[in-house]
Amino acid sequence: MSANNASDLPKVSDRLAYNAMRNWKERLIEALLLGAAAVSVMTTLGIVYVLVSESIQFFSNVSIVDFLTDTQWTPLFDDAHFGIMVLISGTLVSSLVALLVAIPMGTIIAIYLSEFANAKVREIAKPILELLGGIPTIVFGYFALLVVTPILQYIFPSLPGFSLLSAGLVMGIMIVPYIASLSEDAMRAVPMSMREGAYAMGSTKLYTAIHVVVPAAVSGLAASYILAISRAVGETMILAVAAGMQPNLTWNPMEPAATITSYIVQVALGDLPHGSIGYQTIFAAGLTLLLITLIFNILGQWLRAKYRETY
Amino acid sequence: MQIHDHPQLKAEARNLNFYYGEAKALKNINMPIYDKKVTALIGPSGCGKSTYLRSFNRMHDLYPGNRYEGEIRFFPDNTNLLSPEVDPIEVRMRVGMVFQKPNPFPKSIYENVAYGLRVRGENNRRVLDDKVEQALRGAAIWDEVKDRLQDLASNLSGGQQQRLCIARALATDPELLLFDEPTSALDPIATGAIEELVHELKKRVTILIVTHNMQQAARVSDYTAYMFLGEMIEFGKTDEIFIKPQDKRTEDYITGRMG
Amino acid sequence: MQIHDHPQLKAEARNLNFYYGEAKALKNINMPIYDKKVTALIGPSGCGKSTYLRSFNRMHDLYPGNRYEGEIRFFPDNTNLLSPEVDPIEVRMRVGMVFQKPNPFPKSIYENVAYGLRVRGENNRRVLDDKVEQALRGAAIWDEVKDRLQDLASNLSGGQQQRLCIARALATDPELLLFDEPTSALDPIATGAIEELVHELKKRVTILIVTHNMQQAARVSDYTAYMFLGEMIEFGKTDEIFIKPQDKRTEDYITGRMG
Amino acid sequence: MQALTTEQIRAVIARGKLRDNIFKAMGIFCLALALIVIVALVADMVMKGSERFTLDFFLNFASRRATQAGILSAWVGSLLVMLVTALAAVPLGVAAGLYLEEYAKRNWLTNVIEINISNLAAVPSIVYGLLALGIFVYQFGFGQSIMSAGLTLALLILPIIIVSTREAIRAIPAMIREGSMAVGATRWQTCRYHIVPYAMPGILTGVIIGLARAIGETAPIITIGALTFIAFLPPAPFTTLGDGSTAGLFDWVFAPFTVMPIQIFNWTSRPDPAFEVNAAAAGFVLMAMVLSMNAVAIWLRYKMRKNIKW
Amino acid sequence: QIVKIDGSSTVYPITEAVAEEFQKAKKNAIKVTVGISGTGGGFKKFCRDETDLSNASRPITKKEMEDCKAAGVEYIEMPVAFDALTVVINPKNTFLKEATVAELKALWEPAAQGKVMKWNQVNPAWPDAPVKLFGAGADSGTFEYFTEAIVGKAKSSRGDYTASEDDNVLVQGVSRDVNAIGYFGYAYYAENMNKLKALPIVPPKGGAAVAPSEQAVIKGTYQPLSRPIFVYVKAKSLQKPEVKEFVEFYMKNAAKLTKEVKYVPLPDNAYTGNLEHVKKNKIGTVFGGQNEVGITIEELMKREAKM
Ligand SMILES: Nc1ncnc2c1ncn2[C@@H]1O[C@H](COP(=O)(O)OP(=O)(O)OP(=O)(O)O)[C@@H](O)[C@H]1O
Ligand SMILES: Nc1ncnc2c1ncn2[C@@H]1O[C@H](COP(=O)(O)OP(=O)(O)OP(=O)(O)O)[C@@H](O)[C@H]1O
Ligand SMILES: [Mg+2]
Ligand SMILES: [Mg+2]
Ligand SMILES: O=P([O-])([O-])[O-]
Repeated sequence: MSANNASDLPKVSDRLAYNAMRNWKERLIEALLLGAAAVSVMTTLGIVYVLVSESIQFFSNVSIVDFLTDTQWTPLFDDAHFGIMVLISGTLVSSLVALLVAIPMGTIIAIYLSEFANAKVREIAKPILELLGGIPTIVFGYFALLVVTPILQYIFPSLPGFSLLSAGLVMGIMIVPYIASLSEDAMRAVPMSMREGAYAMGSTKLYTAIHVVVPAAVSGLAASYILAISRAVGETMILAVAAGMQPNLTWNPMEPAATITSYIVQVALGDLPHGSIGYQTIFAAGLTLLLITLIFNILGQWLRAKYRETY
Repeated sequence: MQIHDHPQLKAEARNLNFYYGEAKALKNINMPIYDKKVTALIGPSGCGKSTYLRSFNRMHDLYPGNRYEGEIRFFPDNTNLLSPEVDPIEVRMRVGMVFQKPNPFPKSIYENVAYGLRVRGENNRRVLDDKVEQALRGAAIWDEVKDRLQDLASNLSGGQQQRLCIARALATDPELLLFDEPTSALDPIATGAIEELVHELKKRVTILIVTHNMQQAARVSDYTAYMFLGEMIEFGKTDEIFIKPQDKRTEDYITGRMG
Repeated sequence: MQIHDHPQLKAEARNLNFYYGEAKALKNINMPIYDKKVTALIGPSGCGKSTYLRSFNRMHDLYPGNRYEGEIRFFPDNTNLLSPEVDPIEVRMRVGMVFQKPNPFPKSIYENVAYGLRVRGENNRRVLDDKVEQALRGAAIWDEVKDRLQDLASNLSGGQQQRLCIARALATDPELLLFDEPTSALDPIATGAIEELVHELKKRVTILIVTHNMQQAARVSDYTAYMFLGEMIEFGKTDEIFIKPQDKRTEDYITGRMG
Repeated sequence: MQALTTEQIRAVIARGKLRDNIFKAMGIFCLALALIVIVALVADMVMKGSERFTLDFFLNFASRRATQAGILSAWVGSLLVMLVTALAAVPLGVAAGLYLEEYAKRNWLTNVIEINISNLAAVPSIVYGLLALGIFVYQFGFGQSIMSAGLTLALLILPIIIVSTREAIRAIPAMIREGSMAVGATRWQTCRYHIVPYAMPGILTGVIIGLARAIGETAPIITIGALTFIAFLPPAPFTTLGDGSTAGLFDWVFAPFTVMPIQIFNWTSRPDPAFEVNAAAAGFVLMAMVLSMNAVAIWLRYKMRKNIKW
Repeated sequence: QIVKIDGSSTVYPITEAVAEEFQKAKKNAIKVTVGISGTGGGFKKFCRDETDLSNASRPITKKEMEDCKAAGVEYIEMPVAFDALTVVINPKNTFLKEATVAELKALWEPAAQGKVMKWNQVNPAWPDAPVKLFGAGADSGTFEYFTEAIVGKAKSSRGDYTASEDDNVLVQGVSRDVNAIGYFGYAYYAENMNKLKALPIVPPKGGAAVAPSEQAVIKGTYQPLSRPIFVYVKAKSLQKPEVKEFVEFYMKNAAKLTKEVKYVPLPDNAYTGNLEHVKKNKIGTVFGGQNEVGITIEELMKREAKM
């Protein structure tokens, strides 16, 4: 067996050398695909640019301290106040209500479909459920206002005609398929061997689902929750119609309130002269929302990385 | 098929047939499992070894379309494990299983072993601590993990994971323990440790083990059954089967002329 | 390690090391592959057989973090396959591979076999028809599938699928063919068919085959290499290795005292 | 160690099964609740809008008289906008998914892109409208056209398509990839012949969910300037226009338009309650459009899945 | 030949009706498009030279005038109808028969926020019941006009009320709560008389309370809540025959169509006056960038004539 020596330095035969043409083509394609992936980054940059450039003008008129600490939000009123906490509270409360509906309900449905229901029920129920995501949100808004609110008022007579509760509940229903569908996918991707191990120990279905399948699918569940949170925080029309559009610093879901998104849509489609400070508020509000969701997402990514299971 | 005279029965297959939907995977199997002995199942790939093994803890019930015919008598109760009146969960509580690929739960080492006890409603920390240690010792892995019981089980090496799965099965004191090719994914050293363990265990438990490795069957088992295309071709004391098989097909297989 | 004198070289591993990230999986391997011969790789699970085999067609390049050291000389080019100047795609065009589990593409039988040619830019229907037939004949499956070339490959039985994968590899006229436990998922009959095929093929192609089955190695190979824990322990003519292994570890493995 | 007695075991099992059954009931309840909401919404729209389900409703333009008002420009507009959206979002999303799964190395940059994509999913749709107004309408000079609207919605649903593409690609076993590369295919050939076709069912699901979201969007489209009253259709290719010239193949892309949700939005905010009937009927038509897109996709997916086994 | 119109949602129904009839009359030879992006959004496009006409529920502002000037856009202002902002209450409400501007001010002024929560705080004759307020969103012309007319200062309002861009949402709110009071455009009241009651307003100058109606607006007695609404026509566009034709058609048919969509038409001479301005190319606004309240048709006509 000959050792490496100077005489047979790496010498590449023609038949094994790189094919320049093919190599070039591959790189071009890779560059094109990278370009496609970059579109989403550029979209973000574009959004950040749009929001920041107008927000800079806004913050040259309104101090950032006021923006963060004032407890009133009346930017379009004669006596203008710019306390974003008012809108943040509405956004968080309505999202929380929605998620308190959507996460348990979606997760229960996902577990039920993946671990309990037979294949037929699953194959029929899933697409129908997914239809919920395709209903125009304005329809949901009126559903909340005209159907859900009266029902709720029957239960809580003190509930006003517009409330975060009613809008949040309906938003929760709307988000259910996001969680149910994606979580169900994640649970079904848990290898059967894991379940077999649990059943072989004598566990029941529910015990297996909760103690083995859910922990194993936790990263997929987290992904679906993150998407659901995103959707809840970004939802607009349901809140614009049913939550009352009242800038109201409250943590009580039984009250009407405005959210960042409903404020943005109201102003963007309204009567204000563009370029006025009132108009600029929507960019400052939008930027705030972007930062809030960014924090959620980084947190979520970190949690997912932490709990990602290897099996 | 040939039966010799032997000790007490733990279980017995009687005219057992099994169907995956339309496909018949087990054909009229009759076979005894003796108490506190190791019985090895050998045979070429696809002959039905796993299918047979998984009938003993009603694992096939998990999938739709599977069908049993015949009986598996279980002693001392003398009940038919496959009877629809028998609760598969109860069966699984008395029959443990270790799979070909180690499948620890995505939990800590401790919780993996305690799992079966929790399923049985045991939540007393002292009792759990005790039983977990016993089981880990029994599976010859205690020394390796005693300082990291709260670590994730998935961080263990393959061989350790497999021993952990054995500990998990042991913790609940099963009467019959099923092993489905427990060492096929393992390196020689881990394999050796597990074979030794099987030797230890048979003092307390009845063991049924599937292996594709004749040498392993010869080393660990008291009885050996040879299966072929869903049929039980031959069953007997391991020494006898390996030294003078009665059936031509068994002989071909053992001497490597086939499979 | 001991080398006998032999025919022409097709390839030769020289001081080959391989790392999965930090983990060293192959340790300084030196081994010749002789032209138009069958060389079997045996050894216990996890010893690095697949890792070694997959170095020959640069399969490890597909995953990040893998690293080669040393050389695999390929003849008649006398080029180091692992050199960064070598295009792995050109390598794979000349070195075919058949995997442990048959992995036909979810396309028609015809398209599965024609794929390698299409990848090379061949789209002439006449040429494709010819080569597909040749390859399917070469893989001894033509008669079984000639009337259903447009059927989905996944509807074939396991043994047929494996032969189809061999046809897929043959269609591009590889000079070296790598088999990674091609029969471990197959029943005895399908196994027999494939072993016969390997015999046929070596008239035209050099073959390197991994198997966990000593009997199979003995039946099909001209040369055998025994690996253990990432090292090449022994290499030689198959008859010699099986009859009088030089290394104690080889002997233990072959006689079933280990693994 | 003393084993539990048979009685004890049976008691434990009985308790476990009781919990199983309670959970099962909860599962059925939750599922039923969600399904009831859908059924209620659909039934409500059908009942309210039933008197408008005539051919005229589909063939008339908007009108101040509720009974004569129709959705012709709206449904044509929605379909065309969806066409542009799909043509832009699907290739882009699939290409981005391919890049991230098959080409990109795992490093901080891919992490940033990943966070970025899920963050985009939370941006309120109207902000996309504001972005598009600046970029597509003015910067690129597409004006207030089908093109601008289609591209805006394409950006909006891009995250959904990218995520579903990636999930679908991840489900393809490594052995398929290896099988392809082993005969000497390049990475791109492997993607083109295998990865994309086999991921198609999953990609389709994403496309459907995405288009369902896009077809119901109002706010961003209003921002970029969709019309509410438009009593003519975009020029069909090669037809003769009013001034005697002939429309080009792609003239419709730059035509003014309206879409279904805008028509619905407008009708729900009209003073005359008679328009509520129109809104309900149009809402049902919109859902039927979503459903038929879904049905086509479920069918396609079913057909494709049958042929993809490993 | 497309006539492009955009702007206010308030004016939209009128312009839509005109556009519909115009296209019919022209047998579709001329195309008209109408968008809704709000008065502000409409002016933005108008002053970017993108539209021919802009619907507006308030006069053009100073800022918008500058924008238009910068882009060289000149325009002719045309009032096309009157809207009567209507204060509505629940039909089951028995205690409210009429209200003075002062009472409404007490209810809506910023100082009332969080304080005036019961009816009897405004007027002791009214019951000790909670007040539920509904009103236009702070970004709308309606809000601006209402606050200026009632509170005395534009955009000066309490903030704790249910606001909506979509007036039907307000209709729902008021119709479901006995203690509710709200305001919006007359058309929404006119179409929902069975669910709502209009509150007669005592004019600031004194006299009997007046409920909103076509007659009252035309006579100028419904004060101070009637306001004119406008279209702005780009001077340059009028050189295009189709736009000119459309504007002529608009003014000829406005009276009839305005009534049909439940707004109050202007007297005929207002429409002929608008056409007169076209002829004489009288560009600019009579409001000087300021909104004004309580202006009657007569005053408006006078001012237009002076231009
Ligand atoms: N879920 C299933 N559905 C249908 N057929 C099955 C299924 N599982 C196994 N089979 C078939 O039943 C037969 C017996 O399979 P089994 O898994 O019991 O074989 P085995 O002896 O354990 O083989 P191996 O040594 O490869 O594990 C085989 O022909 C197999 O293809
Ligand atoms: N992708 C990987 N990353 C890290 N380690 C790996 C990887 N693949 C294999 N190994 C390790 O490398 C060693 C050699 O593995 P290899 O698959 O080559 O074994 P083998 O001889 O083919 O075994 P078998 O007979 O079970 O197929 C093993 O210890 C294995 O755990
Ligand atoms: Mg098996
Ligand atoms: Mg291997
Ligand atoms: O749309 P508006 O400008 O009339 O509120």
